[in-house]
Amino acid sequence: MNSTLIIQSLMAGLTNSFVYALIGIGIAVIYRGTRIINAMQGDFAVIGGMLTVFGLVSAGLPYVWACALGIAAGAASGLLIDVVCVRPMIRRQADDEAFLLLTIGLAFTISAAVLYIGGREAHLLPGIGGNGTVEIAGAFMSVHAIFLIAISLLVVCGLWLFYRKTIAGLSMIAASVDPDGATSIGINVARMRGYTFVLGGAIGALAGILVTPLISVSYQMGLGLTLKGFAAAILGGLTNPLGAVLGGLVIGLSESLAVVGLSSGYKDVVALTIMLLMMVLMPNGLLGKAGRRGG
Amino acid sequence: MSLGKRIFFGAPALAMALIGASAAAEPVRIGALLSTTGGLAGLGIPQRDGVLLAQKLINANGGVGGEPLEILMEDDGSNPDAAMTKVNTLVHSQGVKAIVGPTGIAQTVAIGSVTQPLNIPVLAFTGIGPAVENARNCVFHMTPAQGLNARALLSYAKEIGAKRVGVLHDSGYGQVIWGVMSKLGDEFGVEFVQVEKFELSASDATAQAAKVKASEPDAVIVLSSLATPFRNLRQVGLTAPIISVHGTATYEIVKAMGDAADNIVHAEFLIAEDPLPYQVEFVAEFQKEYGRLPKHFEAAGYDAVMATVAALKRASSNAAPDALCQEVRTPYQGAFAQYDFTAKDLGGLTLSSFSYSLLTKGKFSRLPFKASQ
Amino acid sequence: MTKTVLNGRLAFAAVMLVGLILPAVFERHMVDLLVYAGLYTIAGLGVGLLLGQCGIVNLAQALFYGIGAYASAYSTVTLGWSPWSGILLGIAISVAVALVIGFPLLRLHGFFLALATLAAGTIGTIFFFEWDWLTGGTLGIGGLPPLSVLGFEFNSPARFYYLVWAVVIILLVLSSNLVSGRPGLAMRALRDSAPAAEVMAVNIHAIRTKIFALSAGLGALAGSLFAHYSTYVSVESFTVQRSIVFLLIPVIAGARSIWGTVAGALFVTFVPELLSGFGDAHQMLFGIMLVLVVTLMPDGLAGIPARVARRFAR
Amino acid sequence: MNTVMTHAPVKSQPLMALRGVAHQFGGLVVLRDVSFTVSRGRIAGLIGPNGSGKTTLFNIASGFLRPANGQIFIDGRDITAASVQERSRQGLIRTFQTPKVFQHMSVRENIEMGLYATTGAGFLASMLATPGARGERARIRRDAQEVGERFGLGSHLNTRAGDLPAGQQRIVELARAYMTKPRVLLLDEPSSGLSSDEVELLRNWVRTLSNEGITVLLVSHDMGLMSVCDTVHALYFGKIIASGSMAAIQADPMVREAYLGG
Repeated sequence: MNSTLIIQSLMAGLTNSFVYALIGIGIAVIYRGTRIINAMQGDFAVIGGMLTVFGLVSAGLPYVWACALGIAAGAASGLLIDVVCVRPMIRRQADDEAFLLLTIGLAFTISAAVLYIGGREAHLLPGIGGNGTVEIAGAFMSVHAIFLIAISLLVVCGLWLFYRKTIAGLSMIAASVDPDGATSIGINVARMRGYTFVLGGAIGALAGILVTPLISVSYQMGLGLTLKGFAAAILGGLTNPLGAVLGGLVIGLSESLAVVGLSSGYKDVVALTIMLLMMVLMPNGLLGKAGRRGG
Repeated sequence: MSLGKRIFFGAPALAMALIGASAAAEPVRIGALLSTTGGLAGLGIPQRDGVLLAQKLINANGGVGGEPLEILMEDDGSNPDAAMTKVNTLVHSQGVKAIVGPTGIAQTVAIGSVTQPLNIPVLAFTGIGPAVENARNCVFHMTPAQGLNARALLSYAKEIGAKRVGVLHDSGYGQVIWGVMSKLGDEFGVEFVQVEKFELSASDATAQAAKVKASEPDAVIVLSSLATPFRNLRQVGLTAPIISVHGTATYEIVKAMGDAADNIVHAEFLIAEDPLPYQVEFVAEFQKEYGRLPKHFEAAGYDAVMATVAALKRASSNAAPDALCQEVRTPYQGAFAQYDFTAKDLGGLTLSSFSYSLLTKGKFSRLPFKASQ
Repeated sequence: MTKTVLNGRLAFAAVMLVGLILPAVFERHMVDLLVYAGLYTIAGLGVGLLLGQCGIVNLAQALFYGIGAYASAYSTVTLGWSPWSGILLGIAISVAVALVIGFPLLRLHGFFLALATLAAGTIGTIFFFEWDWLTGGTLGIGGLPPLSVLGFEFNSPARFYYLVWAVVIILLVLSSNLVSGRPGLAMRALRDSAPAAEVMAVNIHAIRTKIFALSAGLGALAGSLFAHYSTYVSVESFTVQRSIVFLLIPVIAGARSIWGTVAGALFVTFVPELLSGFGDAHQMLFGIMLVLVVTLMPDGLAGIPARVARRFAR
Repeated sequence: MNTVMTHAPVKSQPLMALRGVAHQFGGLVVLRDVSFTVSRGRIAGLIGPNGSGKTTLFNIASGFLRPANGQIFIDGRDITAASVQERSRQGLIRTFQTPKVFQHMSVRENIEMGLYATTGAGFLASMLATPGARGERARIRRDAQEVGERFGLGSHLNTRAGDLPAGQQRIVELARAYMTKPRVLLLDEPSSGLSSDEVELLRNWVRTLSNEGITVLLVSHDMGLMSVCDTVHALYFGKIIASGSMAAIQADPMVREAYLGG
């Protein structure tokens, strides 16, 4: 074991951290806006990645437009799910469990639909800034990974501003924290929930587009992404996008150190055990914010 | 009522027309149990293509002694439980004479407990596995045993003078091969300087790849059926040669490797760009039927049906299963390689069965090297 | 009142009679599927007790199913014990594991508990994979002996059918007793209102932990029976996907219904088989059916009679 | 064990006592040094404007909240650290502001739950339906039937409790609490959402229960209902500012000030 190896592992871990964080951010956004845990957030990523591949390769669109198509597809799926499934269930006041079962069922369905329509192959996208790598202290990091980290941070900043400074952002929070109160001051709660799903879907799709050049996109990768993203979000206190980044870093870095120090087969055991310990011992997340138990 | 999925090409009518049969010919039934969905579908689907091609050609040329060949196609979803259920259906309800498949090792081990007591021949797309299989003399193996795969890879490492070798393997297929390879280092003068495993479901193995790279190996052997490790090895800047087992020598996986695919060496069997004389006919027929080049999994599927039919033709049409099993047990020249089903490993492949290919821009080209015992 | 009771008994007797003759009239493949439906009823019953009576979503049942199967496989094939002791060992280990992980995790609720069980199940699958000295890893363990009672071997689907469904009926009766008895009352009470149940002196954490252990024991029993039926076990059978299938059984059936579990188990074994005729589309169709059930039928299949009755009453 | 009460003559010994109870949320002090006692079989009331600390005090008394300071006694025993279930076994039972009936259970089953603490059939006995478990269950059903009929729920015993109107749900909750044979009954805003007829019925029930020897602590805004109390304590900003009969309290200038000013 040498220092180059540790640096290399940390950089691999750093990249993974932001992948988990991006999924976690989407989960946090949807939980914050609807009090629903979305077990198909990883499948928004699959939709976004697949549609971008379709736009770029099959439809021959320029890269930017293909990405726009992917993000639009994620947003549209979010809206569709809200209108078709969530709305009727809210109307009959379904339990927490029912929403979880719904999103698990949707994850299963979307994965199967992508398999049916798009096939079982894994697809790659060219990286942003090309497929090159940069060398840092003898270790390598792809240029795209640096873009991924930068864009993730931009998303977090954007969300921070959105939720604090814009009417829409504030209304979306109000609608979930106190639906009756929000209604009484003229906020359309159902519409805000729709916006939340659109936002969550778009962030999920963006995550998918950003990870595809690194790990490729295929129909069955959704659930795995969701679980790691959820771990990141939980560590961050579940409603806080910045917290999800912090959570992602803890999960991603401890995983990569587990590979160096332990057998790599137990990588996920380490990540998930951290998540379980956090849930039991620090139920409000690393940042200690409230609003963890709600539902 | 059978709920199973049946694929039955409209060939019997054609076959009857060709041979001018007067009596309604009772089809000869064999089962094909493949993993066409689930984790092994990347292997099962090409095997199915080969199986269907063989069936079509056989029925176009008079079937099995005048009777059409019917293949009952079942998918085990890459799941050994499902394989057990399906094999029971094929054997007990459908009365198939032989089984082509399964795709996976676990499935092969599982169904052997059903077919062996009945002496029903099974032509599996796996190498001989755990000890229990040694006694199963009607389960034949269309692909090399793990020890042979390991030797083929190490032969090439030795050839290029690699002394320090890194290994990156997945937790499924790769782990099984590594189990055998780990004991062969001394025999080939190779030291395994770093061995790393990643989960079958992993979408990223960069950390493991980094660990392998950090050991500064002369060459890296990859044991996997996934594209992920190749991409990751290149991402961490590995420049040493990569030697890979035949599982990743398919156009589909190579495509998923992206830029990383260049300069990977595979120890494999069918280089369709430059086929060996005994492979030319199969490659031509396949290309005519499907409009693309086959790899060895398609060839194995084709060979399994052809070898079964050859045995059926030698046995009488109502031969008992053990007689048919006896007829399969013979040397057979396939498109995959020269088989010898009388061999102790029930497949008879040897180091000289292997060809070595180099990948350049998604195309395989033949390397001059040939391994010998 | 008495007439409906009589009708109910007659219907029950008729179903039993049909059940008795099924293996004689069905082909082997169907009997095989019915055996799996029986095994899934047992495992799904555990998940259903948690979901329907306590409101707990358990996504770790495949872990316990696996513990049962591997305990049976290892103790009979490697250690040479009798199959029945393997089954007991599997149940004992499962219950112990359930108590150890359930004690801390069952303080969580709702989504969080569900995802915690998902994580626990995923960790379990990794251990099944990594501990290949015990589980045989990818290759699995083969050659399990069939179960036998007084020299009578349950070595064909038809024979095993009677065994597994006898076990199912016993377990369903026991579970119905439990649910209509004092503990069942407490479970349903805490599901409806935990604070009010606490006021009635219900120890919420203790009762949730007990039912989790019971569910794990049922999972292990199903796993052991599966191992002896299939005579072969490998890690593929104990993945998170299998846990999701187990969870779907009570969801489809209507989680509160004990006897409905049978309908749920028949659904998850037969419907994919029927849909498999659609080729690659079948998984998608199955998924859409699930989403429709969750979205439109909160009480699952068990809710259909009530719905029909309501429609006619109008 | 506790010697604080021993000086009091047995006959008028308070069944429930709060001593110096104080609480704060973060920096916000919601209760300061609240003490009062309730004698056996008596009805005590708590009134106060919103934010006066009634609900906090009620939650502390019923065990849903631990006080920062002070102690709570039942029959001379310190129960400050006891959990809700332990308090329940001690005979301290509460109801909720929005009635918490077990919605998916029948009215009869709701009432049956009242005997949970004093019955014993466990998992195994219930699964096997042992004679003991069955006998116990039959007794529970009989008792529940009796209590249900007594509370006028006889025709609703097989109805799902969640399907009843709010007023009836209150009665179910009360019947369930009565079934436990409580020593102290804590009623949280029991009249909210009730019609005036129903409030009158409730008032009679509270009186009847008290006559049977049950000690009652009542929190309500409803002055009509509060007139049933033997003693009323007025809370204002976390302090008791007056105690006495309802009439006396209503005449108290400080209370009038608090209500009009608050």
